[in-house]
Formats: sequence, C-alpha cells, structure tokens
Amino acid sequence: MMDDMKLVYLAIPLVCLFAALVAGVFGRQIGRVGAHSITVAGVAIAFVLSLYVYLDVLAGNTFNGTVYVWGISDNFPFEVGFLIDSLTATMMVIVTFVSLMVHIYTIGYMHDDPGYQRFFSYISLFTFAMLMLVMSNNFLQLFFGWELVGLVSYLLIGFWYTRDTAIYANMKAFLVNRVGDLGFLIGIAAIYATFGTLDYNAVFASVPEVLGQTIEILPGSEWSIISFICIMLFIGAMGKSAQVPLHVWLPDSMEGPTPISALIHAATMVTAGIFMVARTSPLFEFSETALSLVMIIGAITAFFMALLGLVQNDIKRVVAYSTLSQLGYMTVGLGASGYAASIFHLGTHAFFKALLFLAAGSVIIAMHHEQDMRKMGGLRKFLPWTYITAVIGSLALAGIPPFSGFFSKDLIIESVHHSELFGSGFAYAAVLSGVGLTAFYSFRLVFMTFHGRPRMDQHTLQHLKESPTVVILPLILLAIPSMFAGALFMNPMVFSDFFSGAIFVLPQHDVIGAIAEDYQGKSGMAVVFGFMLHGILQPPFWLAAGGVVLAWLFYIRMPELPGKLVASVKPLYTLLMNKYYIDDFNQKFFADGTVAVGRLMSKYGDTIFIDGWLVNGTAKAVGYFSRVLKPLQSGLVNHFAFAMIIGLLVLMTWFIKVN
Amino acid sequence: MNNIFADIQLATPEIFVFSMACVILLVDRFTHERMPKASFLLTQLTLLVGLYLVYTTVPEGGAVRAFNDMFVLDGMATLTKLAVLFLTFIVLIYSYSYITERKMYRGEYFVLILNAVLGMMVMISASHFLTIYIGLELLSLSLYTLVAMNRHSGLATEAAMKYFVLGALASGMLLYGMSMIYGATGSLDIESIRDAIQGMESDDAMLILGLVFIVVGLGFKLGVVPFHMWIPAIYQGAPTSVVLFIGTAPKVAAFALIMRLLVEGFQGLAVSWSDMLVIIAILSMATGNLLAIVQTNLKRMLAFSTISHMGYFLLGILSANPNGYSASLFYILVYSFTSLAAFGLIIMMSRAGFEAEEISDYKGLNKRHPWFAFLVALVMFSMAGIPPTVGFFAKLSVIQALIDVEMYWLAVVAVLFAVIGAYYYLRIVKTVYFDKPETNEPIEAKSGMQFVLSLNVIALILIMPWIGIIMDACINAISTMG
Amino acid sequence: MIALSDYLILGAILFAISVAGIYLNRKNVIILLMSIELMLLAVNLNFIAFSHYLNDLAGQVFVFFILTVAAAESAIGLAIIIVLFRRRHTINIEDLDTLKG
Amino acid sequence: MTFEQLAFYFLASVAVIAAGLVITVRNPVRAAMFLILTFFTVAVIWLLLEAEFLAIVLVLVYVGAVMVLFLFVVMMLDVDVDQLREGFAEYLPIGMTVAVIILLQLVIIFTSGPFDIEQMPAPAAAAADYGNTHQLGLLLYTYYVYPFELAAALLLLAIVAAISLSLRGRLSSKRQNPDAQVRVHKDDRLRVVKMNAEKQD
Amino acid sequence: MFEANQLSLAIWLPIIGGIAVLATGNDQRAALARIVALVVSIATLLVTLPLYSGFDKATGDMQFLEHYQWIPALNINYSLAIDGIALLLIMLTAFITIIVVISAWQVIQQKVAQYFAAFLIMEGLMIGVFSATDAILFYVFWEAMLIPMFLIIGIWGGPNRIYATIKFFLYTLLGSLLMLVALIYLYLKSGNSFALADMYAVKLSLTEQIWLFSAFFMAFAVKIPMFPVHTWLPDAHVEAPAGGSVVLAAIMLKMGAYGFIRFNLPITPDASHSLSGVIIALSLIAIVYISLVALAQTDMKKLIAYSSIAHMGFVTLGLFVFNKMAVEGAIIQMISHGFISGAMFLCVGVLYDRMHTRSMDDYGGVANTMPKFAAFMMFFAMANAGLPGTSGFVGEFLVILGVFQVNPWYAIIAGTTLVLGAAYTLWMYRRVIFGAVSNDNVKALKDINSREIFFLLILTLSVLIMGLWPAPFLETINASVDKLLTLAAVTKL
Repeated sequence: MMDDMKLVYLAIPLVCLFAALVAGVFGRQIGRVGAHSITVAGVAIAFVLSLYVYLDVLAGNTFNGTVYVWGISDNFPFEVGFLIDSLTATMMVIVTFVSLMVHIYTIGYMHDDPGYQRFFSYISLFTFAMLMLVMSNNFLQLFFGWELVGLVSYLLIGFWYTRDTAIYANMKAFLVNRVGDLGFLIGIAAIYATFGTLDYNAVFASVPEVLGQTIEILPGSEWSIISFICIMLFIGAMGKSAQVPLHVWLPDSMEGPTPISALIHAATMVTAGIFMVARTSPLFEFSETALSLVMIIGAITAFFMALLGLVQNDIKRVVAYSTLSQLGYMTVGLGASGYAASIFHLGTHAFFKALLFLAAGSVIIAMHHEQDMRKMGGLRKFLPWTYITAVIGSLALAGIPPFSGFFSKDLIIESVHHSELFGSGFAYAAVLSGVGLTAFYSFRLVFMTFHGRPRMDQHTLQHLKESPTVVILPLILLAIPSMFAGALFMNPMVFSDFFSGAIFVLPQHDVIGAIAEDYQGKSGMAVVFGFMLHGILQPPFWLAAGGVVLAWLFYIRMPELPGKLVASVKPLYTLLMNKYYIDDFNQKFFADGTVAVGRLMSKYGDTIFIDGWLVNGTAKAVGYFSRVLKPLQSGLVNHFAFAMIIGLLVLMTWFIKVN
Repeated sequence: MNNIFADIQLATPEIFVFSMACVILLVDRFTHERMPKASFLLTQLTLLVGLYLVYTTVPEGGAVRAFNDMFVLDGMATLTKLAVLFLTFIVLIYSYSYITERKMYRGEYFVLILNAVLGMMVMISASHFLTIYIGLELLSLSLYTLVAMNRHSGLATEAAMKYFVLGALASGMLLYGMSMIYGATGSLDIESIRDAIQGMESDDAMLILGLVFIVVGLGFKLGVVPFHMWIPAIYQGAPTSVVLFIGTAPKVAAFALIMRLLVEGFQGLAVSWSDMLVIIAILSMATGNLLAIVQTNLKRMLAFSTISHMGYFLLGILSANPNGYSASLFYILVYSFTSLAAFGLIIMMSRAGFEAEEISDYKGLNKRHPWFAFLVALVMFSMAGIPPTVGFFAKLSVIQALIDVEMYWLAVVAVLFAVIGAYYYLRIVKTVYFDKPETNEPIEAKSGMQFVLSLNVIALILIMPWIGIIMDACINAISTMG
Repeated sequence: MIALSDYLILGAILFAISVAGIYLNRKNVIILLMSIELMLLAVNLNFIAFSHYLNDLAGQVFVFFILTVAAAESAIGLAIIIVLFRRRHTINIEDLDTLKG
Repeated sequence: MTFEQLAFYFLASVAVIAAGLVITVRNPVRAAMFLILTFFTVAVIWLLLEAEFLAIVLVLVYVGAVMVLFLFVVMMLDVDVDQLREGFAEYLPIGMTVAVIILLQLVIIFTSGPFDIEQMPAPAAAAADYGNTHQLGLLLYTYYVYPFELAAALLLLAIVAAISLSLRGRLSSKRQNPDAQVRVHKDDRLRVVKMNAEKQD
Repeated sequence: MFEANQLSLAIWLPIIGGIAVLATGNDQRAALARIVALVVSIATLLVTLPLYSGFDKATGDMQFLEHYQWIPALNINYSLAIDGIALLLIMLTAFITIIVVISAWQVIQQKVAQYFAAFLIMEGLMIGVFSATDAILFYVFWEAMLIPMFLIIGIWGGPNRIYATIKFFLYTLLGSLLMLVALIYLYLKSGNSFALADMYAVKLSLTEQIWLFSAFFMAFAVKIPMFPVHTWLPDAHVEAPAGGSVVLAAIMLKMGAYGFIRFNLPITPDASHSLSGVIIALSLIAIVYISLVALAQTDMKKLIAYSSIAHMGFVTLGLFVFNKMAVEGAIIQMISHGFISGAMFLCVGVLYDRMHTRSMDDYGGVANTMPKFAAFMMFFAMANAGLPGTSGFVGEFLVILGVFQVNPWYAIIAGTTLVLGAAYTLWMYRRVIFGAVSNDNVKALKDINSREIFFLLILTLSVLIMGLWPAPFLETINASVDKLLTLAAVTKL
C-alpha cells in the first residue's frame, strides 16, 4: 500500500515533467493540438491524483520518505524525498487545480501565438517544479523547486522575448528573486550547520536542543541561531512572495502572458514563500523576533501595495498590486502565528486571484491586447460571462461575505488582533485599512472596465465579443471555489486539527485557537454563519463595503471626482504613480550602480592597475632595460675591451682584501 | 724512456687528429679540383676515428697523467672529447652545403677545424698552465681565422678583428693571472698549485689577484658578461657555419677548461671564485636575456641567448661541488646540441645570396614548410627550457645544484630571468607560426642534412626516456676527475 | 738589491699603460695590437721575475712559449687586419661598428 | 744604490716612457718604434734577471720579426695619420682613471709584503758556468716535450692561417692551371650542336 | 600489459594518436585528420572507462600504480597513480576532448591536422598531469601542456591572439618556475626524492612551509586563476578558438586547483592553515570583484572568462576552509565547471562561427532565428548561474554549506554569486539572445545543425545528470578527500 502511494506521489510531478519535456522537445513534431493535449492531460492526471492524495491524507495517511539519495557529502546523505501531509496535500490540490484551469484557458488565450508549444511546455514544467517544491521533505529539494519555479517564471515573463519590457522584467524578476534566494540559501546553510541535517522532521525535532545557541554575525552581537535561520529563510520568502522591499519584480512580471500571471504570479509561485514559512513554523515559532519581522514586513506590504493599486490604470497591474497586498496579508497572518489562516487565504486567494487574472485576460483578448482601463468601459454588455466571474472574483477579493475571501482575510485580521507580538498593533492597523483599499481598487477595476460608457476606439468596439469556451470554462470553474471555498473549508481546515501534523504553533502564540474558542463545539454550518455574523459586526466588513461604495461613487456616480482628488493631493499621487520611487532607486542604485562599480573595477582594477601596471608594466620595464642596455653594445672594439677591463676592475676591487 | 710510449698511447687521439690535419693539408693540394669532397670526407673520417680512439683510450679507473703531469686523461676528459668530436662531426655535415655554396670550401677550412679540435682536446686534457695556454691558443687562432675565412664579407672580417683583439686581450689577462699564481705558488702544474694553495690563506691577495685575472680570461672564453661583447659580433658577423662551430664544441671545451683551472687547480679558492661567478652569472642572465629581446637579427639574438645560457651554465659551477659540476656538464652538453640544431636550422633555411638571418625571414614558416616550423619551435622551446624538451632538464639540474647549496635567492633570480628569456624564444615561435609569410617561395630542403638535422632536433625531445643515462654519464665523468 | 716587487710594479705599469692604450685608441687597430703586445711583455716580465726569485726555470719556459704563441698570434692578427683593410678600406675603429646593438 | 739598481731604474723609466709614447704618439710608425725601444729595454732588464736566452729571443723574435711585420703592415696599409688622434683627450680622463686605479691596486698588493726583498731575497748569482740557454734547452726537449710539439702544431697553424687569409693571388691571377688543363675533356671545349637541316625552298 | 599500464595507455594513446593525426599532413587530407582525431579521442575515453570501473572507491589510496626508473641521477621516476579526484578529472579530460574534436569538425578549415593533433597531444599531457605522482613528471606534463595551448591560441586565435598567447604563456611559466624551485627544495629536504608520497612525509618548519606554499601558490593561483593574477585568462579566452577556450576553461583551470590539492594542502599543511585566511580573502574577492568586473564586459567570451574566475573562486574557497563538505563541493565544482564553462564557450563559438564577432552589441534577438540554440544556451546560462538541478548548483551549494560552518560571513559573501552570477549571465543572454532581431546579420543566422545539437546535447545531459544525481561523483571522491584532509590536518612542524 505504501509503495503504491509512493508511486502515486512520484507520478504527480513526473507526469507534468514528462508532458513538459514532450511538448518542449518534440513541440514541432506533435503540433499545437498534440502539445496542449498532452500537457492538459498531464496536469489533469496530476490534479486527479492530487485529489486522491488529499483524500488519502484526510484519511490520516501521511508519508515521509526518500525517493533517492542525491549525494553523500561529508557522510551526510542529501536526499530527494516526499513529505505528504495535510499542508502538502492542500498545496498540491491548489496548484494542480489552478494549473489545470490555466492550461485549459491557455488553449484559447495563446491560440495565435507562435510559441504555443513552448508555452505549454513551460507551464507544465512549472507545475512540476511547484509540486517538487511543496512535496519536498527537506530543504535541499525545497530550494531546488524554489529555484526552478523562479526559472520558469523568468522564462514565462520573457515569453515574448522580442519585447524590451518583457526581457527587462524577467531579468529583474530573476535577480530580485535571487537576492531572496541568497538569504534562503544562507538560511539552509545555517540549518545544516546547526542541525547537521536538512530533513524537515529531523530539523524540527531537534529545535529545542539548539534554542540557547547563538551566532555571532557582527562582532559583539550574539543572535539566537533560530532567529538568524528564520530571518534568512524569510528573506527567501520575501523574494518569492514579493514582500517589501523585494516586491519590485511582481508588477513588472505582468509583461508575461496573462495565464502565467494567474498561475505563477498570483496563485502559486508567489505563495511559495508563505508555504515555506508555514512549513517551517516549528522554527519560526521559537523566534519572536522573526515573527515580528514577518508581521511588520507583511503589514507594510499589505498596506502600501494596496495604496499603489488605487492609482494603476493597467488592468493587470491593478490585479498585480492587489496580489502584492494580499500576499502581505498572508505574511501578516504568518507573523501572527496564524499559519492556518494564511494557508487558508493562500488557497482562496489562489482561486479568486487566478479568476481575476484570467478574467482580465479575457478582457484583454477582447480588447486586442489593450490593457489600459481608461480605454475600456461598458464591457459588461459584450463580455457577460467575463463580467460575472470578474465581479465574483472582486467580491471575494474585497472580502464581502459570503465569498471566500471574506473568511480567509477576516481570519488573518482576527489573528493579528489576537497577536501580542511586537508590531502587532501596527500590523492590525495596516491590514484593517488595507481592507477598505482593497475593496476600492477591486471595484474601481470592475467599474472602469465593465461599466460606464465605452471608451475604446470604434474598430475595437465593433469587434468586441465574448471569449471562446476554453477561456470561459476555467473562469467559471474558478468562480465556483471563489464563491464557496471559504465557507466550505474554513471550519475543517482552520478550526480543526487538520494542519496539526504539519504546522506547529506554540500555545502562547495560538491565535487561531483563540479565535476558534468562540466556535467551540458548534457544527460546521453554524461556525460559518457564526463567523459571518461576527464578521459583519466588525470594522473590516464596513471598510470593505465602504470601499465598494466609494468606488461606485468615484467611477459611476461622479466620474469627475478622481481627477479633483488627484489634483488636491498631487504630491501623494505622484509618489504613488512612481511606486514610491523604489523602482527608480533600485535601478539607479543597485542595477546601474553595480554595473558602474563593475565598469570602474574593470577599467581601473583590471585593465589599468593589474594588467596595465603590474603585468604590462613589468613587460614594459623589461623592454625599457633592454633598450637602455642596447646602446652599450656600441660596436666599437675598444668599448668592448673597456667593458672587460671594467669587469676586471670590479672583480679586483670586490674580492681582493689586502691584509 | 719506457713511459714516453705509454704517454703517447694516451694521447693517440690528439696525435691522430693533428696528423690527419697535416695529411688533409697535403691531400687537399692535389685533390681539391679532382675530388673536391675528399678533404671533407677525410675530415669526417678523422673525427669518427678520433671518436673511436677517444673511446678506446679510456684509462682504467680514475685519472691518468702523462707527459710529466702536463696531460691528464679522466672520465671528464673522455666525455667532453667525445662530445667535441661528435659535435664537430655534425657541425661539418651542416656546414658542407653552406661552405660550398659560398665558395668557402677550401682545404684550409678543414685543417683549421681540426686544429681547433686539437686545441680543444689539448685543453680538455691539460693539467698544466702551459698546455692549457697552448691548447687555448690553438683553438683561438683557428677560430680567428675561420671567422675571417669568408674574405668577401666585410662583416665577417670586422667580426674577426673584434674577436681577435678581444681574444688577445683576454689571453693577456689570463696569462697575467697565471703569472700571479705562479708567483704565489711557485708552480705551473695544476696539481702542485692545488697542493700549494692548500697550505696558504684562502684570501691571500696574490692568489685572489691571479684568480681574478684568470676568471676574466675564462669569462671571455665562455662569453659571459661583461666579457661577452665579442659573442654578438661574431654570431652576427661570422659565416653561419663558423658560428655553428664556435657556438657548440668550444663551449664544451670551455667547461673542461673551467674544471681544470677553477675546480682542479683552485679548489681551495672556491669561496672566492664561486662569488665571482655569482656576479658574472647574474649579469649574464640579465644582460643576455634583456638584450636578446630587442634583437631583430636571429643570429644576434641567439648570441645574447648564448650569453644568458652561459650564465645558467655557471650556476652549476658556482655551486662548487661535484653535483653542480655534473649539472653544468649536462647543461653545456644539452646547450651545445640545442644550439647545434638552432644554427643548423639557419643554415638549412639559407642559400647562396640569402642568409635567413633576420627574424622576419621566418615569418609564416609554418605555412611554407610545416616540418621546419616544427623543428624551429622545438629548438626554441628547448632553448627556453620548457618541458618536455631536454632544455628543461638542463635547467632543472643546475637549479637543483643551486638549491643544494642553499642559494635559493639565486635560484629564484635564475627562474625569473628564464621567464624573460622565454619571451624572445616565444617570439620566434610566434614569427614562425602566427605571422603571415612574406613570400610563398618554397624552401628547398637539403635532403641529407635535413635528415640529420631532423634527428638532431627530434632528439631534443625523444631523448627523454634515456636522459637518465646521460646524466649518469656526466656524474661519472665528474667523479673520476683527479 | 732590487726587490721582486719592483719588477712586478714595472710589469704592472706596463700592464696599466696597455690597458689605457686599448681604451684610448679609437682610430687604429694596429695600435691596439701594440697595446696587447705591451701587455704580454708585462706578463713575460712577471714570469721571468718570479722565475728568477723562485729559482725555478719553469717560468722562463713559459715565457718561451708565450713568445712563440704571441708571434704566431701577431701574424694572424695582422693577416686579419689586412683582409679587413682590403674589404673595408679602413682600419679605423670608429668606422667598424656595423655589429652593434 | 748599486749598479744593478741604477740600471734597473733607468731601464724601467725608459721602458715606461717608451710604452707611454707607444699609446700616445700620433704616427703608428713611431708607435712601433717606441714599442721596439720598450722591448729593447725590457730585454736588458731580463738580463738583470739572468734570463739571457729569453732576452735574446725577445730581441730576435719580437724586434726582429714581429715588429718588422707590424711596421710592414702599418706602412702597407698607409693609414691617414692626421685623423688618428681625434677624440683622444676626450677619453683620456676615464681611460687614465681606470688604468691608474688598476695600477694602484696592483701596486698595493705587490708592496704589501711577501715580495719585498726581506721576504723574497734574490737568489745568489748563478755560477759562472751556468748556461741559461743550456738549461732551458734541456727542459724544453725533455720535460716539456709535449707542449713543445704542440707549439710546433701551433706555428704550423699560424702559417696556414696567415697564408689562407692574406693570400689572394689565386683569385685574381691569370696563371695557368695545369691540373685543369690535363684533365680537360673534349666536351668542355667543343659543343656539337645538332640542327635540323634547313629546308630549301 | 594493458591491464598493468592503464594510465600510461591513457596518456600516450592520445599523444601518439596526435602525432598520427599530424602525419596525415596537409589540408587536402583534412577529412582523414578529423576522423583519426575522433577515433583517437573516443578510444582514449574508452581507455579511461576501465579506470572508473576498476577503481576502488572505498580507499583514498593511490591506485593503478605504475613505477619505472627514469633519471636515477636525480631520482626522478616515471610513476603514475590516481585517486578519486584525479580519476574524475581524467575522465573529464577525455570527455571534453571528444566534444572539442566534434565541435571543431567544420569550424576549423586551416591546418586541420595540426589543430586536432594539438588537442590530442594536450589531452595526453593533461591526463599525465592528473596521474603523475612524481613531482618532476608532474612538472613536465604541466609545462609541456603550455606548448600546444600556446600554439592553439596563436594559430587559430582572434586578432589580438599573439599578445594573448604570449601573456598566457609567460604568466603561467613564471608561476611554474617558482614551483620548480619549491619542488627541488623539497627534493633535497626529503632525502633526494621527487616522489609525492615522500614529500608528504617530510618535516618542515613553518617558515619553510610558508615559502614553499607561496611558490606553489604562484604556480597554481596563476593557473586557476585567482585574483590578482587572473588577467591572462580573459585575454587568452577571448582570443582562443572555441576549442581552445573549452579546454582552457574546462580542464586547464582545474589543474591549478588540482595542484592545490596535490601539493599545497598535503605538503604544507601548517602553512595552508596559517595562510588560509589570505586564500579565502582572495577567493572571496574573486567571487565578488570578478563578478562585478564581468558585469562590465561587452565581449561575450570575456564575460564568460570572468565568470570562470569567479566560479573557480568557489573552488579555492572550498579547499581552504578544511571542511570536508566544502572540499568535496570544490572538487564537484571543478568537474561541473568543466562541463558548464565548456558548454558556454561552445555556445559562443557557435555564434562566432556564424557572425565572427563576440561583441554583444552585434547581437540581439538571436532567439528569433536560432530557437534551438537559444534553448541550449538558456540551459547553460542557468547552469552557469548555479540553478539547482544543474551541476553548477551542486558545487556551490556544498561549498556554501561547508563554508558556513566555518564562518557565516564567508558563506554570505560567496553567496552573492547567486545574484551577481545570475546578473552577468542573464544580462548577456538578454542582450544576445532575447530581443527583436537587431540587424540583418542576425536575421540571416541559421539554427544549429545536428552536429552542434549533438555536442550541446551531450553536455546538457552531463550537466543535468550531475545536477540531479551527483552521488556517483561524490562517492568517487569521498575516500580521497578523507585522505587529503587527513594529510592536511597533520602538522609537519
């Protein structure tokens, strides 16, 4: 039985990898249909198997085992293996489901693209990588998946490699991620140095033994080793999950085709950081410093990125900033030790954010790849399915009950509310105000795109039509969980001990438990309704509702208001439009600065100093001496003789000592 | 008078060579038009028989003296004589086409060569100031004349004049030194001098004075800085066939000369002459290598390269122990065979009216004649001491000798200059392989010579597995010295 | 009595003069040869002086050979100079500097 | 001051002055003459050292043969005398400095002890029947037979060398070459050219 | 006979084969030269295979011993033997040579026989370096290798090839000669023996060790090359033909590291410990400084050359922290870098063959016309940036893990390569491969042919296999590294 399951586990990522390889290597031979058939089939199989695994896990079967020994170094076997528990299974289902939707959607979205097969190959490869990441039972494999998803993300952002913006964005994404990965790798190294192993369970089991250990990073300042590890790991998470200040790559990543924005930059890859922190909760729990940091970083991201969402006109960028902000929420949840809430939000967010992206994609197809919302409007009539699903997604995002986002987001806010860590007050304020902003920009998007009068040119207007079925179908399939997943899964996932084997929370940090106390002993539906009732009485709901109303006011009722407002807070607006100048700073200081330093070093260090002075200087000096000596060979025989005599004289003077 | 015959027996090779020189002088008079090759063939025969005689007159164990201790035959003498004869043999093979093409083919040429060989053999076996001096002069006078032999060349006669004037000056200094030593020790015999010195202060002013003058004289013969000035003049100006000779066999003889004088005679003054040689060696390595860089004439460049090589050669001698001497012997043998090949190649490339002396004449040789190009490269790498050529082992052995006597700094200096040296050898390889040829004229190969020359060059690398035998021979040669 | 050192000093003076002569003469190769003859004379003087004071005839024998060799050497040297003059029409040292650098 | 001393110092002074003139006079012929003077005086000094044979040889060989050869060459080459001393003064200081330093060193060494008269007294005058020539002869033909033979070789070499260098008659003279005449073949003289018969029109 | 002289066979087969290729003569018979070269190179790889299969991984002792007296006067012997580290490098050499031969199949049209002969002879010499256990034999192979490389760069190189090749030669020669002095010193110290084993055993004072260490350092640091004696490498690489760059990067640079392993660490353990700070500092400078310099390059080959230096920084870093994991990482990095840098240079070579320029400014949008090539190059670029799953990751990962145990800051500084390495590699990739078709030359490009696909694919597979399953490699070196660290840990004072 165990072996059978192991085969299933193996099959899930490998089937995706196989599909990716076939589509990638033999793309030309199997053609477009062949490519999408095999990859969709592959992911579908993976999804079905994931569901099977999920159910199996629900049935209480977890797994932790080695697939093969990667290599033995210093007598330590680095292994590739799977850890299948509730957290993994959840992630697997989310990943394969969203991936399947995106695969299907892509058939329509990329229909005319010359790189069709390549695209399918990439997204299948991504699915494989993401699965390897979540299924890992050790940090090495985690890192492997971690980097591989980064690679695919890089490839996909630059999918349209002839666009300068795309290839700028993909490189930026990769490099910024690499900054995070550096932290991650150092974290792994620290783990190995501390625990002598990279296996999750082995590490977690020996955490108590190393609690007192410190590491002297800067002279004179001793850090708790656990804090150091957690912070380093979190830096990795910051990169992948786009937390301030490593968030800069995510908005730019929208240069990639929309399906991958949905899959990678909204639903799955960017949540890898969240997953990783949740996975390593047994470490984080022992470092309040790290938790505080996580919470503060998350709060900053949640609030300030939401602000940026307010002013964007590009439909995908609005969604992108909302993703940033939502990732901030998840991170805050982690910091508050509400891991389950964060994972829950991760799940619901995957559905509704993928939905929103795909809906945006549908709009973009209809608009012939126009993404500026100012040139849209009134699309409701032309794209009814898209409209409906987009509204569902927005409602979920805004956190209006009973849509899924309400539950997960409210849980996070409640968690923060209950948290007593340093910074929780600030975080609470940030996430609260973020709720209003979220609602506002979500519905700003809906209103600007689908309502009002059409602002596009005549040609586009005439050709507007609803997207094909392969596009609409995923929208609908994603809309369903966006509506119901929250209500359905909150109780079993969060308030139960579903994650107890996977996520570790110290009693003094157990915020979820604190929330759950109110619903102790109630049945499933009762909990949901109780939670909704409770939520409606709380400020988040009113803030969200206020946001929606405000958006309606601004973009339907009084369209002249935004302009006036902008004029009155011009500096703020400029700041937001320039994304707090972070991009400019990075470009000028880090990118250009590094290259400039490189040039200086290349010119003055290598070319002028080492090569010019030391190397060629030596050669020149030799040449100089040669030329100095040359005239001494005058060719006159008496000079020759004189040289001999001088030689004689020198030897005589040098050696003869008269007593 | 019983023992005079035993003495004569020991000197058979010398006597034979001189007799044959006289024979050739006569024979040439009658055959030089009918059988122009006769003198050449007779000379070669002489050298071969000479080789045989040297080989067969090896004394039983240790050194044997004759002619009232004026003549000594030991392992070192045998080995160096063999080398001298063999080198001369090859030299003549290489020279043959050169001298016939340039109308230098005369009986006297071979007589002079044989006299020079005789001089070298005398010098090698000398154990008395007098025989040393006469042997030296036999050699020198032959060489002066050989250099001037091509009377149509202004350069050659200018070179001969310079060589002569400086050579005479050097002889004068050597003699002055000998007179001092004679005054200080009361003896002209090497063994007696050595014994006399044992009983004297090693910093006796008179001895050192004599030593300084003798070192100057030896320095001139070797062509080390600052007594080197004749080398570039001769190498550039003299006919290549003569340079080929001067650059090979006499170097070996010079080694023997140094061994006889400094090592056998002045062992007691080793501290002093070792220091003198240090200065001279450094100056030679420096000046030779530095000046070789700026040359455009290949022969002149090889001249400066010779100067630097003599610097390296001295490194073994100045170690002042048998290990060093055998290292130097090995070095000088290797060097001789390498420069034999180098000048052989120049001759090979030349023809009447075109001397192939300028480095630029070798541009793109690889495109014109890849085999020659390969030979040139191999010779240059051997000169530079790059493994797997035998030149490396030569450098290895002398540096090993230096380190053995804890002269680490000198070893480091030596290798630094070796790097500078490598540069100009590489420049030749560069010219041969990387530059574009200026003409596309095919090179006519002198087939007989090409074969020997190829063997000679290839031996520089193929000797590798048997290199131990040669080194052992050197060690044995030194160990049997008086 | 005349001390040995007196002879030696005379030899040294002759030697020094020949050294100076070699350097100072920039025009005529023959003068150079004469300087060298002077040097050999100094050597011979030394040998004979030592021979006398050491009461050892070997020095004189040596001088005998030096004289022989030097004569031969002069003959060859002068022959070279003649050849040189025929080719270059000069024996001026300063004109004979083709081989330099 | 004994006669010997007087003679020595006088002769030495003459020798030194003459030697100095050798290298300073303008005319090479005069230089040669002064060199001869030097040789003469030194030969006399050698007599003081009881080296009669060598003194005679010096005069005979050097003055009689070598210096005549020198003069012969000097005159034959007919060098332009006026140019010969140009730039002499220019090089005088450094040349003299070096010469003087060498001389000083030598003098210091020679006078430093072992060679003064106390340390190394002159040997007693030889017996009246002592024949320097006889003694040398005995040594030369017995003890020194090997170098003696070598010297013979050297002289032969010198003859061959000098002749082969300076003899140029063969190159330019138009004398008969009997060898070639005897060995001549008819083909060398007469060339039979085959020609096709011309057609007659 | 073959059984006993396996190593000799591996050394001399390619050398004799090279001479045979040379004997095929002029360019009219180029096809024959190519085929003979290919056959010889494949035969050499086959000859090395029994080395692997017959290798006893359980022991760190030298294996496949051969010993013949050579120069008794100096007690120099022809003695060969290998341990796991050498074994891997020998196989790498044999492997890369085949790739080089195939890659040059059509590219080299002039003096074909000489080209192939040079590579085959060099292959033999390099195998000799890795298997010599007599210091002078080692040295002979070590320097003899310079000659073919000198010619390869000089004859088939770019416009500035002469400067580059002479610089390369003299730079390395300078270092080597100082090593020679050190070797001779050790010879005398160890009672007249050039055997490495005797040198390991000889007692040395700290001062002696430091001097010896410095001399060895000069030789090996130049070869690796380490900052600040690295400047020959960019020039040599830029001017060398693709095959030359491949061998230079893939194998020759490894010899420097191999030298550290064979000489510095075991012979001068105390000096190695006391000077490790310096080496580590230089390694870290190499990683950071050189990466920055690489960012400033516009010449593709120069950029890859600098990246090689940075990557070799990991090797020296790993070797000198005396941590087994780091040392193993360093050795793995050597092998991996052999594949990756070789592949990168081949990629540039593929472009250069078509465009005859290495300047990135002349490219742009190559992916449009050469999609297959773009895919391969993407893979190798990622491998160069140390992406997990490729061999480039394994070494860096192990080194960082090992180094962190010694000093976290070393690991952090070394880790910057994650960012900088990716930066310069991707920057190049972006400028060359991505983008719109920038000019007509790019537009006219033909995608790689099956021969090019073949060798790139082989390298891809190697990189992947090593990245996904480095276990066999690690297993091979395990015992040897133990031995090495034991030797390096025993004080010789």
